[in-house]
Amino acid sequence: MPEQLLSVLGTDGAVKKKDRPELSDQDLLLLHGTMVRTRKLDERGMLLQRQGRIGFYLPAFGEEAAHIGSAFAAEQDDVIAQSYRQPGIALLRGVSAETMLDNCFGNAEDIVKGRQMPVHYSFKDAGMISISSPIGTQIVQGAGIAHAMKIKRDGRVCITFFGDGATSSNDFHCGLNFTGVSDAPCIFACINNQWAISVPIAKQTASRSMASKAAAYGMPGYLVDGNDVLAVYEATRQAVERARSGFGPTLLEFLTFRMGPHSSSDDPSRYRPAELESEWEAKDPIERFEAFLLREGLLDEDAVKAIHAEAEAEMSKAAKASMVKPAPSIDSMFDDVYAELPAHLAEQREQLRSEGGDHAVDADAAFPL
Amino acid sequence: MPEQLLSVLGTDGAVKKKDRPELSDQDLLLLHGTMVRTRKLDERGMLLQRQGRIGFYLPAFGEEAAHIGSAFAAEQDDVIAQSYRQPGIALLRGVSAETMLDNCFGNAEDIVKGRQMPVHYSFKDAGMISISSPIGTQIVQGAGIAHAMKIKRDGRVCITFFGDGATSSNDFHCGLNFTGVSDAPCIFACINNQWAISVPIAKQTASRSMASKAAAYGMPGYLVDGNDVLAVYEATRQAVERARSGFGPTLLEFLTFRMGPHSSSDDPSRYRPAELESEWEAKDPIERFEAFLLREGLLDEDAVKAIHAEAEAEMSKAAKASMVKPAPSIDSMFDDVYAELPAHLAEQREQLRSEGGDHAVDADAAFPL
Amino acid sequence: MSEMTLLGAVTTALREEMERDDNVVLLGEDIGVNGGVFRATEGLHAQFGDDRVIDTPLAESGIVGTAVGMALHGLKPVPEIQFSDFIFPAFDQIVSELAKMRYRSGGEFQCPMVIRTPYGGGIRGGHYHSQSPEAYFCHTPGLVVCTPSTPEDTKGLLKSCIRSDDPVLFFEPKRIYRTVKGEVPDDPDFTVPIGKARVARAGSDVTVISWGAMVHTCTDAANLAAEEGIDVEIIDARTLLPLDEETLLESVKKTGKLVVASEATRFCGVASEISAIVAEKAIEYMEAPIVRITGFDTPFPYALEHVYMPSPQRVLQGIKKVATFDF
Amino acid sequence: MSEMTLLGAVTTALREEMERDDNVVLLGEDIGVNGGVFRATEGLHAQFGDDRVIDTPLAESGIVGTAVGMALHGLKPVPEIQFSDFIFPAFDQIVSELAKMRYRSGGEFQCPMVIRTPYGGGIRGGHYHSQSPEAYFCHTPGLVVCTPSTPEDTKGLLKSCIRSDDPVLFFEPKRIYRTVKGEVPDDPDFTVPIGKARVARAGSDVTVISWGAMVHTCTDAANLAAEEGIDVEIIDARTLLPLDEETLLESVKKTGKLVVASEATRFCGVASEISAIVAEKAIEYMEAPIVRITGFDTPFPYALEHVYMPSPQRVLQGIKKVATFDF
Ligand SMILES: Cc1ncc(C[n+]2csc(CCOP(=O)(O)OP(=O)(O)O)c2C)c(N)n1
Ligand SMILES: Cc1ncc(C[n+]2csc(CCOP(=O)(O)OP(=O)(O)O)c2C)c(N)n1
Ligand SMILES: [Mg+2]
Ligand SMILES: [Mg+2]
Repeated sequence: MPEQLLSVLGTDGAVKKKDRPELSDQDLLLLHGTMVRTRKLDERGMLLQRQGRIGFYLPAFGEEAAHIGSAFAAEQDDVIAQSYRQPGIALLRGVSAETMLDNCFGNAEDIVKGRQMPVHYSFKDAGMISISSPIGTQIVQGAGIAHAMKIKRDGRVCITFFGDGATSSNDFHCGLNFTGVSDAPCIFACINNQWAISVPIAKQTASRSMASKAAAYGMPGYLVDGNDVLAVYEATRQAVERARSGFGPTLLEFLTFRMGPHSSSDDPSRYRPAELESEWEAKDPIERFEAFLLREGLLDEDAVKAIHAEAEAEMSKAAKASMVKPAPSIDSMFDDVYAELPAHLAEQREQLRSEGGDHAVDADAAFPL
Repeated sequence: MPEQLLSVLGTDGAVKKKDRPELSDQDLLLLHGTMVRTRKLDERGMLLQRQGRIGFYLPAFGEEAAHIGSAFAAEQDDVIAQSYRQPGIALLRGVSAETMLDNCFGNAEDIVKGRQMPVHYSFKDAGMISISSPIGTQIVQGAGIAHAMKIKRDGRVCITFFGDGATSSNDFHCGLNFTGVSDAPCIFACINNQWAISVPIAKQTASRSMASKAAAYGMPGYLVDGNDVLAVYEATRQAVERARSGFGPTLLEFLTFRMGPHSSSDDPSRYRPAELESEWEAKDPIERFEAFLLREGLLDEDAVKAIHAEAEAEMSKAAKASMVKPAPSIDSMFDDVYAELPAHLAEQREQLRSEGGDHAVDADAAFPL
Repeated sequence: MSEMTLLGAVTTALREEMERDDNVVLLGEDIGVNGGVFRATEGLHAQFGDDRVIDTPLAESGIVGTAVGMALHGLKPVPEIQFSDFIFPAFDQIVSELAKMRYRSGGEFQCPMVIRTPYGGGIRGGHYHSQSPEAYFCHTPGLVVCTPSTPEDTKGLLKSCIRSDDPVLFFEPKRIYRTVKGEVPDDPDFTVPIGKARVARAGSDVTVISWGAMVHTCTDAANLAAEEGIDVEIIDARTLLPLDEETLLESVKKTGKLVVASEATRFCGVASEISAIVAEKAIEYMEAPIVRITGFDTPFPYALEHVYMPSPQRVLQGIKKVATFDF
Repeated sequence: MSEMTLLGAVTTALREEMERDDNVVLLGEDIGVNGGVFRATEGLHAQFGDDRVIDTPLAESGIVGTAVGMALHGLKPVPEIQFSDFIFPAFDQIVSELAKMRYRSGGEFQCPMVIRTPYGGGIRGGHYHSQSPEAYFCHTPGLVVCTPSTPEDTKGLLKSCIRSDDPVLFFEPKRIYRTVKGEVPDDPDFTVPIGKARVARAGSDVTVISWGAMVHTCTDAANLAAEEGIDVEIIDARTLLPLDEETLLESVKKTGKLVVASEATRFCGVASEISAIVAEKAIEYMEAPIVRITGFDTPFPYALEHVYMPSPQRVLQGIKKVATFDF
């Protein structure tokens, strides 16, 4: 029944005993800590952009439970194919904030060598494939990764994350349809934050829910409260278990709300009412989870404050470290187009070298993603 | 309930009174006559191809009820956006067999001026848009036509026809999703003949039916017995009525069977069992409808024979007429690329003229579509 | 005449043509209430309503496919693709359907429409917000491809395109959306003809042909060249397909020297076509190699954008190379 | 050595590489039990089973997107696009994802794969079963584009491509799938290097460069030219991206005359790129215009295919034009 919103955490943080997922105290605190760190990373990213230190940033305010809770249900060697709006997964999987900010600065230590815009990460060691801007492309790639897992029988699963807007993409249709047929171990995780930039879900699809689209592909679909980290975790855990046991794919919809702008270039006041924003601010997934942790006695108010302060300090330190690193070398521009540098690129590199690097054009920084 | 197969005609031709669509005797005979003519046109097309007179043909054996019954529910000024496998719609709408065969011969009287392969018709006067080969493209175009109808408030509807394979296409997803949102008067008619060349529906999608995909787009979907011309007609009539009254789109699935090869290039014995073919031959939609007409006393055996013979003669005559027409002029190759001939094409035409038309290459005829 | 930005010229042209012809409808992502992410459609939703300014689901193939259907049924759609980098999901509808519709139907159907899309680098957009994909469309018979560089041409060309019976890809140089301003005729029937280049600067020593934002880079280069005594003629192609060969050939026959400047990657780009045309039709006039100054044959980089993109200095280098060449 | 058709060489290369490397998997429409509509995968499903020869749903973007994912997870996919005319729904996955994966991930990921697809005219296929879309892919940095013309090169190149770490578009000239036969080395490690052209015929008067089925048309033209006393050198490009400029430039520096012959539409085609390279790097050697003999800039017609396609006579005309040209 896709139409039933699966929920575990009460808005007051109360949880029915039978609903409580089997998570250790340590797990619960790790989840919470990662959510807080993610929030702080995003705040720092937005600040760096406002200060003109980085050209662009894209935060996930309000969506921390949806993506972190979900990714937590996978093993470290399961593969994540995500969009640009799940920064918490990298933090969860052990990537440092400094490494992430190196990407935002596009500096010489950026793993992707300054080639992509901010927040377009690639973390192979953490099992996370390269992020690109075109909406939806990772969905069918996730299907392919899972299909390869099935062929290789390596016991892994793939989770692919995408937005509500992405359900309209060609690659959503292909990814789910192919996987319905192949029965590959793929979990399709739709973070329905109700907006695709300015376009609300009612203009995105007439379907009653995103989860209900699963039937079109012969797979189960579940609508989950995306601001409830425990429900998100538990729904994903079950889907992962099914996939790993050979029972095929699942579509999960995490209903949440994008509490911030689409990106540093966006101004949501142009297209959505302030009241809606306040309504959802009251449902902040971090506060809701904290209410649970306080109620369960896992944390007290001081501990919560300390966790926030520590995360804040972590991000400030990371930003300071990233900020001072040099830009990538000009020569590096020609690497990685091919496995080996072909003659025409060697020639173009030579040409650029001969200019002595003094032919720069001015680029203006602000633009809408 | 998409999973229930809607049916009116018994296999013995019997019809429950309450199920009988409101169709005059004349309508019933027109439907039958068109189905027979379509069968004969296809037989002629295949024969012409086997004789080497045309390069290619693609028949609709077994699918006559599905497309003719459906198109019959539309008004003449409603628009049809179809695939290559609904020849009966043109016959139904008054296009002559000769005009159709002119296309198959690619001769000077071919409406599309010999530019496309056989069976890629364009019949603007009959309200039928140009057919192309890429699978699925007409589905989203049909959505656009219907959207234009809604904006223009011209009271028309659009029916777009496509195969089971086409449900996997990007344009199926876009066409249905956009129309779910726009509520435009579009009927999506899937002719599920159970095969996309050699690929059976089980490898095409894991969905329980094509009709059940409708829910993903917030529209009703119905699974209809595609070999039952009366059920097909009635389901479409209701969908047309809903669309015309402003209640939006419908997905219809007509379950049928491709009794012949995919095309003149195809050999189904490579991929499907002969028993399956005989099983479905027994369900021939024309014979089933004839059983009804005989039972109702609208026709007797002699009349049926006469109708078949007449259709046969019509096609033979049309073929003879088309066969002798000249090829399109060489100059015509440069027309219609743009509204007006641009300089570079004028120059290329000049160049070709200067060759005196003697630079022809040999093309070999047989190839798989 | 009114002074406006290139972006303002887009909005003005759209508004005027929508006022003139009820069949003109806009569709795309975020073009309604939000006015487009660049604000090209600002105010148009308020003026023309839901039926004529349509926010679509997120699918470019759906946008173009729907527009093809609309055009078949008598509307004149002007779809927006938010960034030209995102046009590729619509490639099949453009190449297989839109471009071939009139031809394949023997002239029964046509699909007049203008696909507007911001293109080009210089806004720190990295791989997917910077590309110049015009060549893909120029290799597709049946399409018209336009690339204005001034507010006046933007307004005049966009209006011509909307009035045309052919399908047009209208590439808007987003880098100069707001930085280039100019006087634009107010006459609602002011148009600029499709298929005609513009001599942006007359000169006698070297011909430089370019389009879009690069025209301004070339102007800077020409100014630098003038300081060194080289008199550069700049041709702004404006329409890439069909290309105005006449103006091009006339100029190179005069100067005998040609630099083609383009932001796009070089291999199989429009710059190569222009070079090939001259090498086929006017080689006997050429007194130097035909030099292409283009983007490098790599994906568009983020941090190194400023060295990736052809600068005035790089164009100048090309100008000097041909100006001083000795066979 | 064994004699085989070009199609047989495809099948043989696939079989050998699948035997050699368990990670090689095939996917596409009708490639399983049916053996592909051209029978290129005949027998492979029976030999390698469902896991390695996969019949997919009807969606080219799904085929390529799935293959990208498979490659990311360590397989070596060889997707088939049934006709190259149907590759456009997959254009976004190819251009935005496949081509840029290594670059955009800073070298963390790569997507080695070979997209095989029959291309070209001459089989009475009309608009949608005849096109030569190689230029679209040649304009896309990160891709390798190959176009063999003989059974030997087909086997050797396809094997090199499957062993390569780069993504390859492998265009198979379907017109000569069965009509061209030749001796092919049996050695399972026989390969032909990517990026190297082949001098298909040595000559001293005029250079003709071509690829795919057109190489045979050019050979016919060269024979006709020989009768008129013109000694033609034919270069079979074999790989279009990266192009073997060295072999090309060496030849034109010798002959001073160049004809580029291609089935594809002219504007912004690969023929134009080749012309532009020569006009940039060897114009001082050229003794005649660089002539392109190509398909016309119209959609591919059905009934007039025989006059649309470049014939030996038309190539000959080009050869004679440059051979007799006087500045
Ligand atoms: C193919 C494509 N079209 C358009 C865009 C521009 N764009 C960037 S994000 C976005 C909205 C995405 O919405 P959704 O999928 O809901 O994800 P969210 O941003 O809400 O996380 C759009 C239209 C794009 N990146 N890719
Ligand atoms: C985009 C595209 N890919 C592949 C093909 C080759 N092809 C032609 S018909 C066909 C099968 C179509 O199946 P279906 O949609 O069920 O229609 P049917 O032929 O059964 O009527 C295929 C794969 C094509 N025409 N277009
Ligand atoms: Mg969203
Ligand atoms: Mg079918």
